[in-house]
Amino acid sequence: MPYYLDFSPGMFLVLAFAGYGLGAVGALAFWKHPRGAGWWSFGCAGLAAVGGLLSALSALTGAGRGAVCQVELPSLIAYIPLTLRLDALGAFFVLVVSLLGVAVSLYSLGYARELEGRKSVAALGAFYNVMLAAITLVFAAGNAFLFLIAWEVMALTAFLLVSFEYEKPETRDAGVLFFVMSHIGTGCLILGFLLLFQACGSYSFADFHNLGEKLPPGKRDAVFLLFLVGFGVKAGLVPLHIWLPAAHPVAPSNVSALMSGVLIKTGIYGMTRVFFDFLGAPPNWWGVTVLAIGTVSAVLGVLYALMEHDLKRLLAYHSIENIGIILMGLGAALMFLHSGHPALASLALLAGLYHTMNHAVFKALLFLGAGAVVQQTHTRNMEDMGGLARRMGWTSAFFLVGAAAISALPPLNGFVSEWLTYQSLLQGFGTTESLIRLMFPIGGALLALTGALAAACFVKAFGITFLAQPRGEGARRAREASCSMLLGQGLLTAACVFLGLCPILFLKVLDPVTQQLTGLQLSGQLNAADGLVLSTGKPEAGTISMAGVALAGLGLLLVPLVLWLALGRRTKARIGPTWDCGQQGLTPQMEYTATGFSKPIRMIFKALFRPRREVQREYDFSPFYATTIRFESHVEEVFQTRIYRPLNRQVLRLSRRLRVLQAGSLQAYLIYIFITLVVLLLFAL
Amino acid sequence: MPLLASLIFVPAAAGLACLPARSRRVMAALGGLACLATLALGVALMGRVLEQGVVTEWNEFLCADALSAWMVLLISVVSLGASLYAGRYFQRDLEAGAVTFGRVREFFVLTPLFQTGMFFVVLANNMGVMWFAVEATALSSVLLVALYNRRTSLEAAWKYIILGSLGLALALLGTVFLYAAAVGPQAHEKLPSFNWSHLITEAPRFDHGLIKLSFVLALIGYGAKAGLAPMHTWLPDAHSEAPSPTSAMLSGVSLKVALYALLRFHILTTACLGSGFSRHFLLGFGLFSMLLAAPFILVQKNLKRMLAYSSLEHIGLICAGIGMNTPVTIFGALLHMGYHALTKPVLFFAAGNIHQTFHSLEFRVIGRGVIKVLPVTVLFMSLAALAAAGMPPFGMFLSELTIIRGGLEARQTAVSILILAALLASFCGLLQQLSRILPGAREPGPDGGARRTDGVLAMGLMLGGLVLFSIWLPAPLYKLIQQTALILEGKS
Amino acid sequence: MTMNAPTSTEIGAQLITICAAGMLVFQLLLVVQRMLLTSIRLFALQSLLLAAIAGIIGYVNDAPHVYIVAVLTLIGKVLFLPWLLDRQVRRIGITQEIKPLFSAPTSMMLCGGLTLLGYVVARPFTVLERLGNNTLGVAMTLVLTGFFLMINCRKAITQVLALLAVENGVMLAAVALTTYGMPLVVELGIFFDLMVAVMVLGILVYRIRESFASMDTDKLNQLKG
Amino acid sequence: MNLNPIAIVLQTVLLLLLAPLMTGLIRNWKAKLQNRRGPPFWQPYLDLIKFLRKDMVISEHASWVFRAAPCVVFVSALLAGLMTPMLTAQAPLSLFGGVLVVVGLLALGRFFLALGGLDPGSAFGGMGSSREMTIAAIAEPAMMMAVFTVAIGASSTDLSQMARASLGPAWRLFNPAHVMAFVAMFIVLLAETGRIPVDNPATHLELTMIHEAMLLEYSGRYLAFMEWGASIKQLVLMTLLSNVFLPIGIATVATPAALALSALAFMAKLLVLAAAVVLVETTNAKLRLFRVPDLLSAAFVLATLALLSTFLFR
Repeated sequence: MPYYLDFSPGMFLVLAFAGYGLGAVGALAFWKHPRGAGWWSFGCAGLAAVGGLLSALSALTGAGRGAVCQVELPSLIAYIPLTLRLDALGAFFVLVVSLLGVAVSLYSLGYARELEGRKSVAALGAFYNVMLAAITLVFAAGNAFLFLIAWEVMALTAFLLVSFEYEKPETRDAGVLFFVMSHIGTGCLILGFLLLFQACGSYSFADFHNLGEKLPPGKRDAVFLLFLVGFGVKAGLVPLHIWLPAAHPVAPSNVSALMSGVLIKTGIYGMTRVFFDFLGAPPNWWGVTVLAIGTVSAVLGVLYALMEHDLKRLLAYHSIENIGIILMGLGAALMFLHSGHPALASLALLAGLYHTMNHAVFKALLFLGAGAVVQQTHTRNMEDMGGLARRMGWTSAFFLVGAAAISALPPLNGFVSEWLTYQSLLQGFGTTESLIRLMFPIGGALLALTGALAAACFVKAFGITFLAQPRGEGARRAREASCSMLLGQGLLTAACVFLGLCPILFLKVLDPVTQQLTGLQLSGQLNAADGLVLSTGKPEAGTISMAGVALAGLGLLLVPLVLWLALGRRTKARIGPTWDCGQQGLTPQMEYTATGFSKPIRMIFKALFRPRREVQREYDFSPFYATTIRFESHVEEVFQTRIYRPLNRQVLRLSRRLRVLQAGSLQAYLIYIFITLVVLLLFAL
Repeated sequence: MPLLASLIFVPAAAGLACLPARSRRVMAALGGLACLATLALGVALMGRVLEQGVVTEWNEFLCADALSAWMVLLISVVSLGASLYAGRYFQRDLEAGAVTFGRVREFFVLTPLFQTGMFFVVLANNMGVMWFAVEATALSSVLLVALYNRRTSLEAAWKYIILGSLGLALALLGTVFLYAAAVGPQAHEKLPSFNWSHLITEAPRFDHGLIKLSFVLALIGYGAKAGLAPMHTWLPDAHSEAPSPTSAMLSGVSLKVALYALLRFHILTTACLGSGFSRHFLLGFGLFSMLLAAPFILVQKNLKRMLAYSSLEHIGLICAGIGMNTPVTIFGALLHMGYHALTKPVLFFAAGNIHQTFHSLEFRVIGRGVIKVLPVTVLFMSLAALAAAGMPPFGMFLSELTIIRGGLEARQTAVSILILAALLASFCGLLQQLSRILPGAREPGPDGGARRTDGVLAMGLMLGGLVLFSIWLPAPLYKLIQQTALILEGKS
Repeated sequence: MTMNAPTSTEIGAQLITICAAGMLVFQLLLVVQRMLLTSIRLFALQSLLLAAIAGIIGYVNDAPHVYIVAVLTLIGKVLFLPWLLDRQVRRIGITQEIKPLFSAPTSMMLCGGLTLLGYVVARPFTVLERLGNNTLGVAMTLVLTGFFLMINCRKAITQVLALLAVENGVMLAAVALTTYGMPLVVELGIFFDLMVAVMVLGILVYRIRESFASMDTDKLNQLKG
Repeated sequence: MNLNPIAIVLQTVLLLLLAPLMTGLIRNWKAKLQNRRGPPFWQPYLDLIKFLRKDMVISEHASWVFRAAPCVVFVSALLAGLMTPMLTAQAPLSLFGGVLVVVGLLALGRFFLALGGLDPGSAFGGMGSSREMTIAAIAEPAMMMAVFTVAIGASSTDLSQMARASLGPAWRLFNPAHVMAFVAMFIVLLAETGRIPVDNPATHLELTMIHEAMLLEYSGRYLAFMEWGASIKQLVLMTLLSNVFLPIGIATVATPAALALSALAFMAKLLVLAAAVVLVETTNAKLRLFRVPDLLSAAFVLATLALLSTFLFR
């Protein structure tokens, strides 16, 4: 299909790539003018993202929805066709990335101002554009070659962006860890794709469709595992997640937002693509594995998040949690496909994809908020923050919406997708007679645990960061973020609310995706009453209407209003000091800390965290009147200390041992050759 | 115009013309011009080969087919880069008093001779002549390795010459056996010719036992020169101690030229035996080299040695790719040869700048934050390192993928997985090591050492070429590589 | 062997066998020898035998260009190189190889094994030999033991000598396996290469002695890992 | 849309009025059981009116979150109440959400309650928030499991539907699954409403209070809304227990007779539940904070057993 000015998804997509390209090149052209570089690159990125948005929306809605849009770009290397192929699944993910692209680019316009003179805005802008383009290309690639190239370019730019503040050793290590893990994942992907290629002799995704049925079972399982690991690394599944909490926090915050929002979603995209599109009818254990890993990731992710007092690390751990929740949906969908319940599978898939969108929106929102906070306070340590709600009112409000959404509180979007997940798990209980079905309610219970812990975590994150008195100088001096930064956050906040209140509208957009993957369109069935009430397909099985809840809540505000008018109209509010037990006023040191806040959880899950604490007191007369107390508390990251570090040590030790081979002695070298010679001579006889 | 002869004479003349030269500038200019000329000749040769298939001159003494033409292109490109870089490099060395003018002249005389030797290797029709051309490259390069006359460089040179000469003695024995195999049991008269063009037509009639022996000896002999493990032990020493332009030449093409000689034996052996005898050896040694290189990269303490091990890795990959012996893998391996030739010199040039600025190649001594002192160098180095590690959009990603893909296509799954694993491991090593020195905070040091723009031309040219050919493989080049692959498959 | 071979061929064959055996003997002596000057003489004698073999082949086969090889060997390996090495050794003033890797008895035993290996490798091809019996075996043995000599000794000069001994083995294989020797251009190339190689080695030995005040290659072990 | 405005208003009023009554009753009975006179059971009404009329002192460190919290707590509890069936099986707002939304709304209230506790910057508030969120987090799986048991039986998460489905022949109410789920849910009720083995609603002892600690800085009408919200939440949870796990007598049709019967049954069940709470509160001591997980995990195990028994003892 040619890509003239026909207002097709393909045209918008090509325009989007052109926009990102212009943004990247232009940013470099403005190397010496950071202001110009910022405006140009983020402006271009924003416009290009709008192009991507249009492309995705026109592919998913309107007359030709669900049609596969294919664009052949001219390729300069004979054996690599540059095929863009936007089907419904790809278009949905392009929608995710483009939506975030618009908001984050808007935010970056203001965010980059602060970097001027300190870091190269041009480099940031250029890499930012390339990363967005690469992520979009990952979703729009039509063959494995192009996909892998886009995948690696994405990893590369993400690495460069993570290493943006390369002066800090922490950043450097995080970048390397990210890149190494990512590359190992890519290795698995390469192998997986090549195994698929081996089976059909083509790289085209169109030819991979349902290819799994032609593979022998053993190989098919191998492909499944390879892709699970390969995409799992990028998605941050436990235990492949260790790069994520290291890398996301150190990147510039707009990049963190994109990384947590969409970069890790490329893993979800890949799994959905491969498991549902390529591999055909799944055996039961695939779904069980995915569901189990998802559940474990969700619980462990949120537990580790609770232990963090680095605001951005905390958010990064929450990404692991949410990826787990998404995978619970996907895993359940796989299990339903196996047991022959396509409608349920579609529901579970919808839950997963909906949560993908939601997580992208609220996590980006939270990272943008955290970015604004970090920019003002110059620290990521929550223990030095506080009191920001009074200083950064809008940012705190936006962050609060994000926090409520990620904690799955009604009436926001996080609740809707988790509700869908619960529903699919509940209904899944009846799909099979085997004991495996216990996984569904247990998964649901753990999902509830996850949600409640997430709420605890965000009470901590919001409460310690934004409420009470400032604990540090940076927080004391904080000012409201700039206008464009607020606009970017506001856009995402609006998206959070919209996705919560009007799920049916969004589910309509998802229809072509489920049509493609399971052959069913659900939005009609899920629509219970005029588009505002969402059901699970059977209205008697439960309905929700977040719009209704919100409206009813607003209506019920009448009750306090009436009570106030009736009884307390003449009351006055006086500002006074907080009760300080008769001391000389409260100081910030007396406030509850983030570490203190999560201590009960730390003690309850002692077995997992293996907390260590060191207390040193110095006192003059009595140990009860210490002059100084130093308190240190550590939580062990089990996967690092028990798996990765020993592994790393072993590899290094083995490598050092091998160095003996090259000990500098010419005699030894001659002996190597001599032995080779003798062996080969005997061999050649 | 006698293309082949000029290819040999132009650099030789440039080298000899440097003998009486008094000025470094003049010598550098001469070298550069000669390289430009050979590059032009190489391109012309490519056209001629594509047109005629085989080009011969001097009564078939010189002969070039697609494989030779491909090698000629690589040699000229890397030499051009090295000569562009060498001028300023030695100026800095002279300023720092690291070398005397006599030594610099030695470099500018020997490098073109080294180049001549390599051209001779790939253009010689006679297998015996090819042998002594390889020996000539070894002898000219060993003095280059010893140029700094430091203790360590003498040690490296000594190891290089001893292991190299011994290897070449074995290769000579292999050549002798090849001759004997060609003569066969019946003939009592002289072999009509020991020329490649003759041998390849007669190959199926060779004595099987002798050709096997001959290949094995050539494998060890030329393999030692090509740096295949376990004969590679000289390689990190020589690469790390030589002046950076020489390191670039050694790693960029010299290894491949030796491999070329080995491949000629491989083709003959395969043509004679018609079985996988030689390819399995290539595959085995290639894989072994790759797997051995990875841990050494991971715990290496010296920048240039690490780069040398990376070369070992790449040579291993090329060898394994050819050893897998499917059209796709051979194509990938040849492509990889080209991309590696464009990439590795950039790394060595950057390492040269770093060496001259920090007066050491030890990671520990260099410390972190090189980017603050040499931003441009670090930019090029990072890009080249990413390319060498196999990241897209650089071409090595494609060539590596092609090789693995070919392997899987031909059901050599285990081998492909091993290759992939080794590549992953070396990627991790390279990234981990370079991240120790390149990023980080540091105060810009005192003046001296490389300036910001030093070597930009050479590095930019090579890297630009890499990027260009990564995204655009011109049709003639593509055809040339395909024809070369056909030769290696034994189907030409 | 043709049935109606002229007598000169048979005589030639026997002479060649004897000379080859002599070369082997000199090689073994070289392995156990510690005095550098003696080693150089032994090498000269071995080369002389090689030249003789080349001469005999030239005569028997009436191949004038093999004479050239013989003459070149005579001039280069019997006269020039020994003189050059001799001068080096005298200049440096070290005359003894110290503590080789293996003791003399072990060396001899290992060399015996290598001889066996050489013959095993050469056995399938003895039918191909034009003149002499088992010359190819001797050649292989020379290569292998030369290699062993290189491993065994630690002085730079001895290593050069070992390299040359390996080269002798290769040349012997060349004349043993081919009626007329290699093409002349190859032979000439090899010869000049050898000369240049020894020159380069000489330069290096000189420089090493300058820097290290020794020609003990054990000291060359700074480059590791 | 089957939204009945009259039902909504009626149930709102019922919730508002009944909630302080339950709190007062429990307090009064508890005092009686402890041989004290105790406040009269209508004391909470008087308190609320008093609070509403009083001036407020607001902490100087507090932000807008502090002011928003009482409204959110109050409204979310009311909303949750409107989704639970009280007198008729058909809850007024059941279209807007079932048990999951109720749980979500309670979580929303708790979220803001905890934030309100943190905002003034007092250490007590922080401590209370921390403990409240912790206990809620570990109570949540047990609650969800218990809910699932009933929901799976009814194959619906709609509370009205669940009540109707449980409303079968009387013997089905006493199947082991429901009994165990009921007990689990009762433990969760104790935890969620801050009752004795978990929290002591009567104490203002600094280190043991949880819920009270968060309210420490609230005064005047904000305190009224907070307290009222807490009462409503307690009522909602008790209603859940009585009407979903034990829906005897609930009206399935809106005839006056059925409604009257339903009201009687509902009150009776609430009183029994309140009595049970009082009994537990007087006979037990408060658990140490780190022992609470044991209790709640027992609830979780019970709920899991309940679920297992739905298909093991069929």
